[in-house]
Amino acid sequence: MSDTSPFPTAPAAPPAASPDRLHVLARRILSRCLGSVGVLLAAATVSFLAMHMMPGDIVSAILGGPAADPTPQTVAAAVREYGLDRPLPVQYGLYLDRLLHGNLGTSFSQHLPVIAVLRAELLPTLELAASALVLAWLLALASVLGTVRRRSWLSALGSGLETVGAALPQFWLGLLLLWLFAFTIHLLPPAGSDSVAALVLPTVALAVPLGGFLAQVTREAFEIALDQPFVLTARARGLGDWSVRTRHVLRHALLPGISLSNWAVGALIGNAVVIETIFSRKGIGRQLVLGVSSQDMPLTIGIVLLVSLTYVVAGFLTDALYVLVDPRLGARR
Amino acid sequence: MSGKRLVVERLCVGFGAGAAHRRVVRDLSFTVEPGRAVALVGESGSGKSVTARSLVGLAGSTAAVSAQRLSFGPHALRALPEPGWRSLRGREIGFVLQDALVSLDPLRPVGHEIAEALAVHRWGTRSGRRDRVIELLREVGVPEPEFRARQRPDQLSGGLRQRALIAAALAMDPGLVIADEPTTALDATVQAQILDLFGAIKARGSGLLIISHDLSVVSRLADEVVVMQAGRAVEQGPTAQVLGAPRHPYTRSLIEAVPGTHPKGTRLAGLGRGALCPQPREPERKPAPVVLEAIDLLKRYPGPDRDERAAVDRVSFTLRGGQTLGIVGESGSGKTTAARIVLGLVEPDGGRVTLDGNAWVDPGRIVERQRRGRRRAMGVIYQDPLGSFDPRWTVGRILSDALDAAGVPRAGQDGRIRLLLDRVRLTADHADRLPTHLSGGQRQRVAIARALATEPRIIVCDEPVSALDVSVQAQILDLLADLQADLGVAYLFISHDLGVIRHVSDEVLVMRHGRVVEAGPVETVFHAPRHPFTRQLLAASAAA
Amino acid sequence: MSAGLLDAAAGSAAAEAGQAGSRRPALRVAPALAGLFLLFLLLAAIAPDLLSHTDPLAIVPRDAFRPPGWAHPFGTDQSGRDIFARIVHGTRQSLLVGLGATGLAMAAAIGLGLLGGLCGRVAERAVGWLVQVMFSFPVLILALLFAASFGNGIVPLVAATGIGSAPGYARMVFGQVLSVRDAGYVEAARALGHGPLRIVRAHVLPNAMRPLVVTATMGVGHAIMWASALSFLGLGAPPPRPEWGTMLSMGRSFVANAWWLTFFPGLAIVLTMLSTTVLGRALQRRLEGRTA
Amino acid sequence: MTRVAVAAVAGVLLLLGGCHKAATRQAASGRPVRGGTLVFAADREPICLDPHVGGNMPQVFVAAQYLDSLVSMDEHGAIGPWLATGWEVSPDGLTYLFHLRHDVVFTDGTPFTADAVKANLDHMANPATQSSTAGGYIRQYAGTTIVDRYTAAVHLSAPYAAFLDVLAQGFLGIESPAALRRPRDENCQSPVGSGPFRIVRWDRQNEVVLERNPAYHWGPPTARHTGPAWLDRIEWKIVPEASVRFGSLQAGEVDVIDDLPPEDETPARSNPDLSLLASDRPGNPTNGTLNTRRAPFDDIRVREAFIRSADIEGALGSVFFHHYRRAGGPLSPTTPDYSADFEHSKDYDPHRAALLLDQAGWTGRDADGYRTRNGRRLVVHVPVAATMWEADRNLWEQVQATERASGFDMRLEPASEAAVYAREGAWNYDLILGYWNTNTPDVLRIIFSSQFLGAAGVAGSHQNASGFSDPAFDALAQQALGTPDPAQRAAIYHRMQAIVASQQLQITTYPQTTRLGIYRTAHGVRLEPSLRVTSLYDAWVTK
Repeated sequence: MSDTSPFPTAPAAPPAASPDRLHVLARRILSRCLGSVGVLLAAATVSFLAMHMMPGDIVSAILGGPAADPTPQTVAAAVREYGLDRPLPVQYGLYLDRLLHGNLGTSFSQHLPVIAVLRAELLPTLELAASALVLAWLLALASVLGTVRRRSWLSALGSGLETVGAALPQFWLGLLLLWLFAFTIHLLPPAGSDSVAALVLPTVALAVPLGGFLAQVTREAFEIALDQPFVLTARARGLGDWSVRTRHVLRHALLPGISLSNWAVGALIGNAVVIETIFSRKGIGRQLVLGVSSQDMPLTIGIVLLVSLTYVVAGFLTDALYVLVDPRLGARR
Repeated sequence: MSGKRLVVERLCVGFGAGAAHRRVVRDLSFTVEPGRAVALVGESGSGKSVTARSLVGLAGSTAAVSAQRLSFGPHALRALPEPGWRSLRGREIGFVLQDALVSLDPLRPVGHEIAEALAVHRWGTRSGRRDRVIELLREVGVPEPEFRARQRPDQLSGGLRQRALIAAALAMDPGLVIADEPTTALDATVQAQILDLFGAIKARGSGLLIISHDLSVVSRLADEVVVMQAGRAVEQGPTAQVLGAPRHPYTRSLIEAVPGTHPKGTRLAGLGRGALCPQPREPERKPAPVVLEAIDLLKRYPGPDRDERAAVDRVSFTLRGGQTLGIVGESGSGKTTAARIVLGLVEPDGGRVTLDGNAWVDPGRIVERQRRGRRRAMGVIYQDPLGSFDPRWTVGRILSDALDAAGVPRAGQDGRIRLLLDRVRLTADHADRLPTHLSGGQRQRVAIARALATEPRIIVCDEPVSALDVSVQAQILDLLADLQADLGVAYLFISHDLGVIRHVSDEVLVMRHGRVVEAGPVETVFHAPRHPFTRQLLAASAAA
Repeated sequence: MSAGLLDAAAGSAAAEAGQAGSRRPALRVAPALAGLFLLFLLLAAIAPDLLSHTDPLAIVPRDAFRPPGWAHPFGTDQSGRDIFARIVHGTRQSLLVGLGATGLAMAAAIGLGLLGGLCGRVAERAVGWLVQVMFSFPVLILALLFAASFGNGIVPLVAATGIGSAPGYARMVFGQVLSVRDAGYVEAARALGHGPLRIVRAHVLPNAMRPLVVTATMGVGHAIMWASALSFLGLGAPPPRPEWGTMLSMGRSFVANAWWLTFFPGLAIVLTMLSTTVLGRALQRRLEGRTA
Repeated sequence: MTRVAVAAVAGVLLLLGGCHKAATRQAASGRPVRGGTLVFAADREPICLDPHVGGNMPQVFVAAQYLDSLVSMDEHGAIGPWLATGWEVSPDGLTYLFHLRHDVVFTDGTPFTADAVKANLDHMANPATQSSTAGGYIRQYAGTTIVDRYTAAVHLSAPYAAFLDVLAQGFLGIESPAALRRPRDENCQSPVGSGPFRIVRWDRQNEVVLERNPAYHWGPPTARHTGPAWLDRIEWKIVPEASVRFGSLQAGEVDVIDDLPPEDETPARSNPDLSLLASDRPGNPTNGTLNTRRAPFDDIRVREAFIRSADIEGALGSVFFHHYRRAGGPLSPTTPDYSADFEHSKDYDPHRAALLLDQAGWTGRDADGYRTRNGRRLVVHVPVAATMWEADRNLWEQVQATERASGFDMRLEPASEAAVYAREGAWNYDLILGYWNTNTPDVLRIIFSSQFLGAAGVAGSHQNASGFSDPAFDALAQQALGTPDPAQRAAIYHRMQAIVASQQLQITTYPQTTRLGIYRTAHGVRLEPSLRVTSLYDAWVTK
């Protein structure tokens, strides 16, 4: 325990805008970028280590499994190319060096540059994640706006549904949806990566649990905001209940959900792993499972890096959105 | 201004149903004439805020409001449906709450909030409303209204945002303004300005219903006072009459509890003890030894623009044994930081503090480990006692923890705890309670007991009574005075309230922007202030 | 979803839900039901034979794909094994995974949180950064990487799930330690002259842990779900051991013709998640009720 | 290759049944229609579209649509012309002289000549290609001399009677020599052949798109029509989830699915919109191979006990709903020179298993009911890839249960594919699961002769997973390759099957099988006879 508290009761800041505001902003962006580089570095490191800890043999993985029956010369060449005979720290250095030069390498299992694989696979996953995020928010908003502090049974119903929704595992929900909509009533196609109709079921499977979760958080914040004095003031001004909810309270209630959306994007992409598998959809999630199971190191690391990058970008967007909704932060931080 | 009259006859408000029904307002009647001000005065829980909310139909869906008559001008308010209320609110009745930081939507510019009050009632066009917002802000005395309208409440000073809040309430030129504690969170000087503004509103012909726990606010503005206790009006009548010749004992106790008018050594909470001032103390003549000395304290914090601001700027003072040194100043004046330096909780950037003539705080020379053993000589009481208690601990555990620090063996602690509780007028069974289950006054007593546990010679009191109702405040101040008399403990007493400072202090330090602007014996400072800021403070507090 | 889930939900809830007004008294039944279900699970974990006399491993090919009925309340799977018996016997494993992973995650989180909160500015910065970085990994991906590198089996599954969910807890503990560190009662204790060790022991640790109890309760359910997701991807327990996630995964090819193969194991997971969530919330309400 | 009668066992009957069913519907829908797109859903994605590289079944599935072979094989195993109009084999069996068609052009415009033959065989034999299947089949390849533009002489280092058979397989399809000169990975993405379709696009994990080759008029004699393919286009979708694949078929989202899940076979048969086309593939059936190099399976009695403890029939009944036939011998019934004599040599017999285990000294029983010897439990380690087919996993779980009854602690140990490969390379297993599809009994040499014990690479990959090494067996295998007379050769292969069966090296389960589900919109889908691979050359759609 340090003897001086690092967070003293700071004197009140002068309200006027400071001329150094731009400076501060620039510094903030810079530190943010450095942090992002850190995130990517850590992602690379973790996946590098994980891949090296895997029980399989990397050389045989590089050369396409035991069926490849490689000659000793081929093996030696691969060992040299990837520096596999060097000590691990040296390998790590070589690997970082390649990364820094933008070289993600060639996928062992796909016989394609990793970049090309990622380029082809990212879009379907993003499409799925984005549509699920939007749907999740719609569900959450509908539930919160419609049921918070309404009639007690309605409110209980809303919060109950949210709790149940948040407790549904995506893979199970996905299977149930498949069974019901694709196999039993044949309403929607069970698979595919191209059509909009094929996007519906996976989107719902991802969105319902996330929506339930976002709704819980938003509901909490909504209830707190409803008890704030400004709500009373607004109503005393003559505003109706609906207007107060949508114009004032909602904006406050959105904040925790928005700050979680960053994490939600990551979670969606993570969960796409199972959903893409169930629905036989193209995407980086399924590719990741394949990459891990065939110990395709460049591909796996490439995907993990890409996911981290998505997370970082989503972080920037979330922050921007947050400041848009809560301008106090833009001025204060 | 249309002359409309608010009539309230036998208002009752209750919450909950069946056996759980609680009545919080009973048989309350009063009338607010246009151009006149009525004040509802009472301590927390007396039902005054609920009354105010009932008058705009916002007591909440669980509230049961009934009255023999409830009308505003031609409008019958009893059983008014929600759309009726909505057209009334804002247009006919303006409503002002305390603390504009949270009473205005913190995420929106104040201009939008004011404009919304107009838009709700379909006033004018968009650009017309924009002009009206500027005009309103100017009317309530906001400088540079075009610029301020674009700022959010957190970007405005306390006074300005309270003005903006009032501007929003006045937007539709309502015949009645209800103000619930409109000046409570403000510094004295700002408080005076806001009260002037309400005076102006009244003068324009609007009726004014002021809700306050503060008698001084009332005496300044109200034509009529309703004193509430536990949901009932115990006394009501013209202001001069109620304040000048209170008939009900509760009213009297409220008036007596105000510390500013009583010199040190008089009791404030005289009820139940017979006399008002039973034991005026002999002022001590012989100078007591200096127990604490602060020399040239300096503390800087980085401001938002990386420039350092001095929160405490070359502050020096001495505290003598058994005496009280009061530090007074508005928020942000550096008085709390000074106290934390003295407590050895914040390392200063310069200066030093001696305790009983030995170095106590001296950056670079004294480290916390050297202080730790001597800490029992100095106790502390905070404004928010609850925050200073571990939420899991009972009162007994809290006190035993302090006794541990004082080196009292576990075996003897139970008796000491009972003694301490007795000292602060709590009973032994309080030891098993959690602080969350105690009232504000009781909590502060526990805090005092904890401070006393180590038998300190000095107690630093940081705004110890600011969060308390006036009658409770009186009891705590009396308790502190008794303890000083009995134990000879010295207080470093920090407050923004001049009345309190005047009542408790022997010596006074007036601080502003981190500096001491005036120091001296309490009567000298209060009777012959030399610094203009001190005069300004005194004027504001007298005006209020 | 979401380990971040717990951290976020409980974190924000614990932090922000101070004065939320009227709570739903109607849901009081829910915690009771949740508790009952968890007791049932506990019984199933300790003495599965009390609940089901059928051998979960007994293969009866001619009884394959029997729909739910009297003889088999949850039906039978492709090998004629009783699904109810398999779920009951799988409980111990699933609970162990949930508890083990949560315990592991908490241990890691507490270590990090204390290190960052109490060991000076450099440690604070470093831990803050580390937690942020770890948090930026989707749980499932982190767990997937670790599960793959540890190999298959129960211990790797616990380790992977634990490591996957640790960042959420770490973020929470860290924040909590920081806030407790600056709490009034810590300062009061310092002003009394108590030493740093005593303050950590008496105040910082217990108070930082308090919201964690709630989160951990909910976390057990989440860990079970994560572990089943890993099992679902084929990184779970080796057959023929009954395990909910594996059962779900194995049943999925039959979903069109024999829904009960996937429905019931999934239901067990959902009910467990729900129960821990509801119970955690109830616990949270009680804890808050005491402080607020 | 006179095993006509043998080759026409149940698998082909099934095929005919399927054809018959399809035929009735063809009659209803009339004559083939030109144009349209056929959507095909496959269960697995090829690693590389060029079947020379590596060599896994999905590669040859796609290859059959865009590649032609030098020779063709008919349903009875008889070799016929294709890109080669004729051939002569030298008396010592070491040189094959191929006379080529003059009119064939690859879809990139390169003409098909003797150069192409040389380039392709060289490519397959080149270790850099990492061609384990095609390369493995032609280890005897010594080189090609170009006699003239349309005549190539292929030289072998040793007699290889199965040479023409394997040449008929899609794995050894002929690609454009110009395309082959590109880097391996580029050729993987967009290989070029002379077949009825050409590859337009490969969208990984999603689909391979093929379009008709309008110039095509050199179809094999096994085809039902001549000239270009009827279809304009094939969308070859990758749909790994079995339930989703079948669901899509039922909904008519796709026209044909590969690998119809066994559990959906009954619904498929009763659905008037669907028809089934199934045929067993030749080669070594789906199996678990016992590692004879370490305990407990270094003891033949324990091996036999283990094999006889596996109730394969029962498992096939419940997991595969009796739709899949049992394969009890080392060869699938559709393999040339297959002998039915060994079908029941290792049937389920727990009593005999118990006897054998007692003899082998595994007499103890521990608390869990497993057998022990000298205090050690009878454990069988089985590495299982996490990506294993569900039905197979179910099958082995059932085997696990019956093994448990006999006292074997059979442990299915799931791991990533890479980890399984690594264990395989290190001989770190007691039972390894696999199969081998090929159209020649020479497969016995590949999986049981000491020639293929491998240890070439670091991973020590070896096709002979049992570790069985018997000079007499090796000699027989060599002798068979040098025996041009079919009857003599059949006799040798019979002896080889007998040795393998008696040595208790494998639990064989069911023959690998091609099972297509066909929606009513698709017609004329055919299985190419050499490996029973789907051919869409004759297919058309009515939509």
